Amino acid sequence: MSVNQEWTPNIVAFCCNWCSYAGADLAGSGRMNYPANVKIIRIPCSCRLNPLFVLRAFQRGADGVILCGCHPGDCHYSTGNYYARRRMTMLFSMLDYLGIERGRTRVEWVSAAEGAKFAATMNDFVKTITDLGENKKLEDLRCKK
Amino acid sequence: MKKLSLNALNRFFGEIAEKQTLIAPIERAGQVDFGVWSESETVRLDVLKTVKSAKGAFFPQVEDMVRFHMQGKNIEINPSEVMNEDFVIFGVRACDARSFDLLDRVFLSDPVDPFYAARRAHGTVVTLACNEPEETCFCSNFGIDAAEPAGDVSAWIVGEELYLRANTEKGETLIKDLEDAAEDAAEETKKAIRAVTEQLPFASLNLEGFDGEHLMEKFNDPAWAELSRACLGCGTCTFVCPTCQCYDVRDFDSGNGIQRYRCWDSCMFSDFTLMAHGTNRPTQVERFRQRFMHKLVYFPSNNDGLYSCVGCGRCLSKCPQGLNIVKVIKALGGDK
Amino acid sequence: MQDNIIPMLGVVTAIRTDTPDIKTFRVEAVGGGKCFEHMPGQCAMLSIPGVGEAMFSITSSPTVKDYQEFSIKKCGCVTEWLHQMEVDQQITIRGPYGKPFPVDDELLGKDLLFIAGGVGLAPLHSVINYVLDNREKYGKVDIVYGSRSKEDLLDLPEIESSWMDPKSEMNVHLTIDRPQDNWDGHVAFVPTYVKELEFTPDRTVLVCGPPIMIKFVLQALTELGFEKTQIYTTMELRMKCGVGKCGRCNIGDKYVCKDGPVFRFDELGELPAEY
Amino acid sequence: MQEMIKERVLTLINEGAADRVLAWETGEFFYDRTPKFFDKNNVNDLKYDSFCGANVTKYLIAEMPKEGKTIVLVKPCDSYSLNQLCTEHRVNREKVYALGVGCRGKIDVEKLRTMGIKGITAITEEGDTLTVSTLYGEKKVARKDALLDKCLCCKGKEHKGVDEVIGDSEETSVGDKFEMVAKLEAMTPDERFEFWRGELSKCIRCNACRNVCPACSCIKCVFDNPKSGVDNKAAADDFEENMFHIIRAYHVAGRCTDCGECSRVCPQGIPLHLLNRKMIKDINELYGDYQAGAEIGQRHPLTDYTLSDDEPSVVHERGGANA
Repeated sequence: MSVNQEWTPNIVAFCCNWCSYAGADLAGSGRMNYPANVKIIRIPCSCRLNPLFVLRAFQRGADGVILCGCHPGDCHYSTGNYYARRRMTMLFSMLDYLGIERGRTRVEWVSAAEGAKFAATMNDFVKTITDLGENKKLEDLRCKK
Repeated sequence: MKKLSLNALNRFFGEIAEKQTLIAPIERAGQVDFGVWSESETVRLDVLKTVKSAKGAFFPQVEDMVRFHMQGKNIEINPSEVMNEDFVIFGVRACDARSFDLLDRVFLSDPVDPFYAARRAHGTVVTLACNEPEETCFCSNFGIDAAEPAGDVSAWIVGEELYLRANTEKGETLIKDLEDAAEDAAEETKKAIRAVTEQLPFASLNLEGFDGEHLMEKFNDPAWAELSRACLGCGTCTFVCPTCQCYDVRDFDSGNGIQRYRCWDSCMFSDFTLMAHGTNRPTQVERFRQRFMHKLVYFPSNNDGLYSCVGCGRCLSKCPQGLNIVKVIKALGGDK
Repeated sequence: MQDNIIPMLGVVTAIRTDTPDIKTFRVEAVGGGKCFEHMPGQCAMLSIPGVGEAMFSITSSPTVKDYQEFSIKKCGCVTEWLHQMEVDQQITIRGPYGKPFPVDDELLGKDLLFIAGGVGLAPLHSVINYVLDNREKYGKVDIVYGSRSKEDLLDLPEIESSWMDPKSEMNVHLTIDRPQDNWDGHVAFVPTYVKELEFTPDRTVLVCGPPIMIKFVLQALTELGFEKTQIYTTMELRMKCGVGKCGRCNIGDKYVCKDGPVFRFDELGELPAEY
Repeated sequence: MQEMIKERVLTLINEGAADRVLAWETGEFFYDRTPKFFDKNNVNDLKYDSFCGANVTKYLIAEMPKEGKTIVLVKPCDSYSLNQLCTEHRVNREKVYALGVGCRGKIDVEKLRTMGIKGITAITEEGDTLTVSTLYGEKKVARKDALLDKCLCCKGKEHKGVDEVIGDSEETSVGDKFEMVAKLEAMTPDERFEFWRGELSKCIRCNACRNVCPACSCIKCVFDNPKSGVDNKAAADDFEENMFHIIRAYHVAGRCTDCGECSRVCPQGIPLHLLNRKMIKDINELYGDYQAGAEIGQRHPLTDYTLSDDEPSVVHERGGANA
């Protein structure tokens, strides 16, 4: 990903298969706008999100990573998102501790019916990342050559 | 012989750094290691042993070799450039200086390693005598004189003065503008250093039997199993060692081209010899044995009896569990 | 200057499926011709960037002028990738590495006995064809080749049409491990068959196959009166650099990539048995 | 105390209560200690003194398939690791006789070296003072200045879940163990980034931290697995240093007993325990006080949840001044 004058953020959105991915679908079919630089990766459940995935997304040029899953209590597998909640809390805390900008990572609960929330969340997240600027602290220079 | 006041050292460094990269033992985050000098860095010539050895100047931990671009069924090959700028490495100790000779025997033997050769050709080595050897030092066993280090320039700290002697043309060029000094200015210091090295706890290890002729005998010694029992299988000894030179060749897919690079590897790691059908060194006993057999038997057998150890003592102070080459020499050598 | 560790491009111009898990790949330089010259028994590093690099023995004889061939069994990451690629794929190649079989000195004029098991025929294939193309320089030639089943016999069409052709003046003894319907040849493990064939110990032997086969072949040959100095084999260990520097294939004071892969058994006897 | 331990071990072995003992032996210097298994024939070489900083419990994993029972000498801090290993079924408590040994803090020779003391030939302890003899004369050092970092803020001198305790311990903690973590938290993100960049860039990926860690007991580490996409031998980019240490800290989060071995063994002196302690501090603050290894069979906080857990955004919201 070459660096050029008009930098636009790369966003990776990990979406749980059962709620948020359907939510994204709904946003799409409802013609709700959200920026094209959000790349959605579907995962079976929010708790499938291995912290390595988040780091590798940053390595490969992501400027922000967001996890979307079912609302707590609504997990297709009953409790997956409760675990994901604790895990992401710890991961975000660690990133924060290492001095990575807060706001580059986020978790939002988006149900299948919340297309509008999905679009709004993405718009807001893209804005946050645009304000934060390019990810410099967690980049792998080899991927930018 | 030339001389320079230690107070003027930074100015001298500045002059070198104007023309070429200067590598010196500098303190960063509480550790002293060889690193690129700039005015804001703290040089620590009082610290005898950098954590890592000086080998990184010629054989860096990671070195790009080639970058590939794949397009459909086609591949484009772009070899990395070899080092093409001069640099100076300052403050190398006698042991590390010897390690360069040993590395030369590996990398400059046929076929010559282009990356290493280029670094070697562009580097000027300034060595420094060891005023206060440590209890872990045992270089004298390998015929190294801590008071008379090799290199393009040898240097001695005497009081507040640094005395430098050029040994090669490269060295001559580097210090030609310094003030002249008496040839014997460092003699007292050398004597003092030798007096200490003679008294060191490992001043005379018995290396008898470590040669190609006793290869199988040493290899089959039952002592290896017990010696290696506590080994964690980490790479600390290997990575701090000035003579360990095994490397791995790896590919990194960057998303826009594949970077092939080499990096230090350790025979202590379980995947070092791993093949599709398994490994020929399945347990830590064999891996541990390989490292020390290579240093004390295999290498000398191929290199006129030169041991692949320079007695720097880094493994003695850095092994998390107190294993080291001296222990091996004592357990398997002539004093067995 | 960087030739010895920086690879060159090769193109796979033909792929032949020999057995269920062995394919033979023909490699040429871009624009045709061989990538480099080699001698029988030498190896080359083939690589697919991003997947890995591995050492393979060159199967074709140096007397083949236009290309090099590699018979490769599917067993790991790199080989799996090679097996699924298609013709015209570019790969990277560097070599040749290692010491060849002494075809132009010690083996000259000798009566030869080749013993191979499974994909172990690959490195010997090169020597056998070299001998065939310089037939007058060598004495009697016997080839004992065995595999698990008929389907697993490598290069069977070539063996039948070329090596078994009376004009070649070579005796080929094929065997498979277990009886099967469409096989009327010999059934036995290779070491047993070698013993049954009662070779006289005036031969020079070249053997390659799985370690367990080599071990028992060696026993059989010793029983027949052969000396270790008459037997050559070729070895394989994990390799990365190919030039005796990276340390991976080091056994005793030898580096398999540089001092091998061809060893005489008396040389091997002086090395630790770490292979 | 060493003699009492040897005597007790010998009695236990002679009574048939155990077959071997896992302890320390002296190495090439008076100060270096190597973990070692002894039987009744060589138990006389067993060493226990102020230099036995190493935590030996991880060696028990490899002992498990063997016949018989192993006595393991555990300092108070090591006892937590043993319990945690048992909780994770890596060690079978039935096959272990945990012999608690008293501890008054362990001496870190590297620390003496960084004070500029060279050529150490002997150390004598008298109360709170160490007399260090060197090739270049004698030096006096306050004992607490020469202790391992892990001893300066330890979990207390109570052995948890051991079979018996020999010898007395002495409190060595001088401060709050979260002090440094809190100091880092109070920095701005850029200052923190600078701090960690400086520390982590020293990493040479020797894997000593991982291989010594009693919580890192995976048979194959993700960083050794070529199929994980993150395996490597050396950090080819700053990113990889970050990734390795973040993931390692994360993988042991909730299971790390804060034994401090990672920092003790790091040849580059990276304060790795500060990463683990941050996780511990967070767990305590967000999910209630938890000490891994305090007893066998605990459920660790990252394999647990409550319906009312905080949202992940909590870590961005608290301490807002530094956002």
